[in-house]
Amino acid sequence: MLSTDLFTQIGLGHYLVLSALLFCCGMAGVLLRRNAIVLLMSIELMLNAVNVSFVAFSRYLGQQEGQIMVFFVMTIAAAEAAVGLALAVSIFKRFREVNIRYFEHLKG
Amino acid sequence: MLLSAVVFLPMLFALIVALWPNQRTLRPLALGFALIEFALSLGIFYYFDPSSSALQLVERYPWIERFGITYFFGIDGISLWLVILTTFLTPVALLGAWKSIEERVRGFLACVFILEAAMLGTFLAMDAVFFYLFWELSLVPMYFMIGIWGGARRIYATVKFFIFTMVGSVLMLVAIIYMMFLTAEAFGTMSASLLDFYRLDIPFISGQFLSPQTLMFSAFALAFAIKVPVFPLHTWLPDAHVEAPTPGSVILAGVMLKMGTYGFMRWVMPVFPEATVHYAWFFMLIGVIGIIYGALVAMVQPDIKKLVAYSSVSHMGYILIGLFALNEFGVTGGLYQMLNHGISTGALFLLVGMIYERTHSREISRYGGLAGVLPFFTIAFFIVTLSSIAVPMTNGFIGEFLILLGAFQANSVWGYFAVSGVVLGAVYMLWMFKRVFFGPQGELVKDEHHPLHDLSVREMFVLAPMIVLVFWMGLYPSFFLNYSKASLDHFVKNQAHYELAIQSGKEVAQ
Amino acid sequence: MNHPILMATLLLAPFVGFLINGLRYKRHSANLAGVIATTAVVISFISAILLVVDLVGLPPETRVISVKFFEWISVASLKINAGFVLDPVSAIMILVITGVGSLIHLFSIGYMHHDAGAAKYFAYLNLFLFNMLILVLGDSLPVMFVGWEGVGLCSYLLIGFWFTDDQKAAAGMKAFVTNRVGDAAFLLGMFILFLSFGTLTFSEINQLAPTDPTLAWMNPVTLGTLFLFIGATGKSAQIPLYVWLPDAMAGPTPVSALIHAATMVTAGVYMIVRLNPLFLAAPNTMMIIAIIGALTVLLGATIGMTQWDIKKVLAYSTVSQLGYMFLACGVGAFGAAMFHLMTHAFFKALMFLGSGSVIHAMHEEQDIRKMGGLKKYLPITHWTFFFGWVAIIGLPPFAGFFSKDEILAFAFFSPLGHEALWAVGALGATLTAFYMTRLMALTFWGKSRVPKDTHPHESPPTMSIPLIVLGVLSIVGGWIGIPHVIGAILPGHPENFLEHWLHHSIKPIPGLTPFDVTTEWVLMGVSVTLAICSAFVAYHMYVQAPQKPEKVAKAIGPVYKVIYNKYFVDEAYFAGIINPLVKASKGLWYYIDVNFIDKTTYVISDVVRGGGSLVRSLQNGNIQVYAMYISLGLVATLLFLLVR
Amino acid sequence: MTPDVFLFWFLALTTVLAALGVIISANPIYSVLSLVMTMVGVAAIFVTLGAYFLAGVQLIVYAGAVLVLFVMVLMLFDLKHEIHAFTRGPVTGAIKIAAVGLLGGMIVGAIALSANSLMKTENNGIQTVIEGDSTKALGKLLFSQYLFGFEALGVLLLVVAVGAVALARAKGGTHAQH
Repeated sequence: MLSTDLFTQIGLGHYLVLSALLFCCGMAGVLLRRNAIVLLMSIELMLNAVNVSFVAFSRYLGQQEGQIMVFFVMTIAAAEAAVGLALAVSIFKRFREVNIRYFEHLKG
Repeated sequence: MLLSAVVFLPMLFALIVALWPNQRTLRPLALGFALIEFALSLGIFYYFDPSSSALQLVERYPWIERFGITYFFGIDGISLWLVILTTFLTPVALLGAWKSIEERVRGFLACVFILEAAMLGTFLAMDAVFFYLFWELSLVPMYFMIGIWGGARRIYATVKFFIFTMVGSVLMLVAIIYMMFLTAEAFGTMSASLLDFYRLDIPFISGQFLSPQTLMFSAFALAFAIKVPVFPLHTWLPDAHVEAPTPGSVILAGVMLKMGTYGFMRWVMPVFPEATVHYAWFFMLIGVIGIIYGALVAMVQPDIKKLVAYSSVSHMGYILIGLFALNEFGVTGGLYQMLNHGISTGALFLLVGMIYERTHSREISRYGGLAGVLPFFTIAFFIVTLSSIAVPMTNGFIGEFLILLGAFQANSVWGYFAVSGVVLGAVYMLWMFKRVFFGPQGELVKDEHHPLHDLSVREMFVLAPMIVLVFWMGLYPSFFLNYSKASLDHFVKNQAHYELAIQSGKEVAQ
Repeated sequence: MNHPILMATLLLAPFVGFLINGLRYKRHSANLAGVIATTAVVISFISAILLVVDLVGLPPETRVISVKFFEWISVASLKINAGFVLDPVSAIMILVITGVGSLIHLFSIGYMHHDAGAAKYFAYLNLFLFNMLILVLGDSLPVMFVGWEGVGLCSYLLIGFWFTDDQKAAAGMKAFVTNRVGDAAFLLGMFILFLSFGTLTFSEINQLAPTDPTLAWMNPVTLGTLFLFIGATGKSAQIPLYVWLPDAMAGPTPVSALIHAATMVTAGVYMIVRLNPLFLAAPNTMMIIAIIGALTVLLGATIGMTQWDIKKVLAYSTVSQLGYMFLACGVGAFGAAMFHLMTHAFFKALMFLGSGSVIHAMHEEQDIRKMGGLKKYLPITHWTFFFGWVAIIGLPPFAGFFSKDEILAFAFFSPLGHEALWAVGALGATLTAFYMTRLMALTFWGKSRVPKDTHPHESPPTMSIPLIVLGVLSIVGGWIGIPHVIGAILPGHPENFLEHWLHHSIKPIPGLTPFDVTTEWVLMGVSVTLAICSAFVAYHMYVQAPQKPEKVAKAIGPVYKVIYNKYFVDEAYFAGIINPLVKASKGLWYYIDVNFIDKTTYVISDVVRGGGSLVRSLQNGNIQVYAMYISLGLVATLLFLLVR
Repeated sequence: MTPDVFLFWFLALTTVLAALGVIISANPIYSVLSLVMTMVGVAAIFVTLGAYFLAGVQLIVYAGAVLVLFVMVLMLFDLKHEIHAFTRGPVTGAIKIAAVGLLGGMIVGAIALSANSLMKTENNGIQTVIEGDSTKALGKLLFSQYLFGFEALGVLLLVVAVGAVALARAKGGTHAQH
């Protein structure tokens, strides 16, 4: 039942759906791409999707903690990107390619 | 405290032996320890009251109270002689295999002692979980004994041995846990005590396999049947025996197989009386098949040790039909045959080990004419052979006679079939004896570069007690049976509602 | 001296001898070993005489000495004592065993003096006597069974005495295994009797034995006696388990004399006599015993006519004579069976020892085709053997005549007997006379066929003395059982002493009427005439016209071939039982154990391993695939939450 | 249609399309550029939700720092258009896409189903929303109640910086080819 309400009244649900779509895009990237760097980007995408829902909840539930959490997530995401890229660099040095499959060789 | 000491002293010995720094004094030390243990176990006789069928020298302490698991040792006429057999065979096996183990002696001796402790615990524990602990513990040292000190195909043999026995035990564990829940239902508190299991009245529906009693009976029976081993589940035995080092074979055949038959006597037949009676025919059947099949297959074995192993299958078949005859003759004979088999097959494995040390071959066709070269060895082997084929005046006869009589009384059909084992037993043993000891000298015997030496003093010391026992048990069985008589009487007469009292006065706790 | 001590001496003297000789088996002094062993048996013999004298002193109704040493097996209602009982029946046996045993031991000193294993030999021989005495004196079936198996064991050891010869070792094994078949039946018989009577003691079984015969087959009495009889066929070499006895001749000859002629093989007869009230209650079993006995008489006699080995001839003769004893038992003439047992022990032991002497003289040659004319080289052996011959062919007044005649008379007159049984017996006697005369003729008479390099010599006195003693016994041994018809015409009217002696031990045959005197004379005359005629024919054929036997053999070609090859029974056993069994066992091992059970377990383990590798392939190290599992897990979780 | 509503739809569409661009474009450089687009979009959405500070941080940290890092690495590698951008295996690929699709569908479905209860909380919540600049309050909260987490993050970042440098300097890890 598509009422006009759905288009005119923007509520929490809309933001959550948006977040879910972004998350799924990110996940599809993680599952399907071979390039490790694109993979890392997809992870960033997923984290951002979560951030959107955090902020939306924070806004609609009136709690600052959601935003704090987003803050933390961002930091972690940055750190993760740094480490992931460092790994990608070392993989690239060795194989001249950054296919995700080479991460198997990280094992001792 | 005596029973705890008997069970746990070997563990201490194992520890000492494992840490003992001096390689040269290791074997005498171990032998001394084993003899101390034997002497200690003889101390049981001092406290044991042969006229009572109750559980004696009881030690019972709560262990895991929430599940009613207790530290519970006790002894009665059924387990008494098996305990003595265990402590007797251990020094014999150690002395008999003085030289056969050359590498990692320390570890081997420690294994032997742990195994001894586990077997004693199995015979003495009266709490299901406690029993299961020892039951499984006994697998581990045997696994190492075959796997490390065994022959060429030892890995195959160990894995086969381990998997066969484990499969059975796991089902038994499930059944034990179920029984514990049943006790909780019946008595309000959960208990793993065997005495409470005896008191349980487990519903039995005749002819329906899925009734609780039948299911649990099958689970227990399977575990014990694999250990015995009975006919279709026996194939681990020849491999394990052939690959095991001599002391391993002696203990495996002498004591470990008895754990299966003892389990039937202690944990199956009194706990599940209706199912036992209802399915006795099945066990008689596989017992009889085992007797005949084991004998026939033993007859055509080219390897002496394998022959003896299959003869074990045949002999254990006797024990099984004795027990499931469910009358005094059969049960008494079954218990007696357990001891006989321990002595005679243990001695046979020792003798085979001795000749193997000399020639490094067990192939029957390469022997021949040994009697002219090794007269003492021949005499010893012959006496043990006689015991194995149950010639009167040796121990084997008493057991076989009682078992066959019991089986015949239970149902004459089994008697008629089982008696054929008497003939087949003579056939395979004597045929082997003829091929190894008689006839012209075989290639191994006349090999001039390696002249064979007759029994050394040490070997005579090992065999002498076995041979004395062969005749003692054959000529004066009353000495042995008197200690078990009360328990066996009680066992047979109250088969339907078996309960074990605890001998008062000597109780330690609770 | 009191009875337990005497009894213990009787039993244990040979055992002590066994221990002494057994422990010094490495010494090569044959003479000392022989002296020790012989002394042991003589001590036993003296104790036996003392005991029997005491027994005679007792009133006839309670003529039993029983001694109980200790309780052997006692489980529930089964109580077996190590108890021994001496009664008139066992008295005859122990005298025969220890008496003949002493003589044979003495003979062995000479016979075995050059053998390196003499000490071992005497040890075994003593052990045999020990077991034989247990068999005879045991007061219950299980105690008898101890001796029963024990003598089989010693027989095994002694047949395979020269074990380096594969064939001799095989003969020993054959004897033991064949005996074991009988023993298994013996065990079954014991079980049946125990379960129906609740006891295994002879005296109690005999008391409890039903007085009216039962004609049912599945009746415990019939079945029990039948199984015991099968046990007896094993030990006493009857059809179908007789095959081991001829092969048993592989042992030293005195062993054949002691074990395979005089004592052990008669154990079956003795056992049946022991339990005669029980057997009388089972007419069906009796019928079978009589028929088997009669058939064995014929079988042994016919094969005996064709053999060339001196010991084989005697062995088949033993089979045949044992058949007579069973025929006697079968018709209820237990006294006659015991009588023939005793006289047979004398003359057959004599003949075996004589053949031993011959073999000794001929340097281990046993083929009678290479003998002949030995009369002049071995006078003592010849004359003693001669008396054995007249005894066995049943010429009056020698031992065999009385016992065989009594058996034949009972076969004819007993209500359990039949004219046909008498006819078979008489035919057997005729054949016996033939083959025995043939043996005499080929060995001692006629022209010498001895190879040039062999110089036969008479045996030393240790060997000839036993021969002479046994020769005398073969002459006079029968006089203790003179039948009434003959006794009536003899001066002083001698009684049938044996019948009198056994009177209280043996139950009379129900419905037996006194023998018709005329008929009895006629029967006796017929059998004796037949035997004499047949002996003359044999004498003619083998001494006067040596080319005739071959012609006869050719004339009856196929029949002769079958008989010469012992009716192919051994071959049939091998083809019909032993080879298929071995083949089947190999099949069982290969197909069931190795290929079926093990393969089945492999299949189970393969399934488990296959499952494992399937699961392992899911975990292949590809992170993205793991991520996929995570997402699938999420999907599943959500699906669960939503659908719920 | 109010400007707010229009803004939401515009931003949502842009963001989702940009996100799709990230995962679909075969050239990693385009992916990064799409990701920048997405980040900016998310930042704008933060603005519409009143989280101005976070929007700023998003722009600075993501679009400014992290994505620059990505671009630099990609430039370093000199990656061109990829021939095999996606993993092989049609079956697993199908399963993966199906899984993602199902997941997305179900999340959306779940949200739709629970829309009523969400609305309620929304209505309740609206009253308590602190309109206007919440940056000050956020700062207070961060430096009082969540101080420990904040400091821990700092330490984490330090460790990551050191670790990343160490990793990048390492010569091909344990599987060195010489």
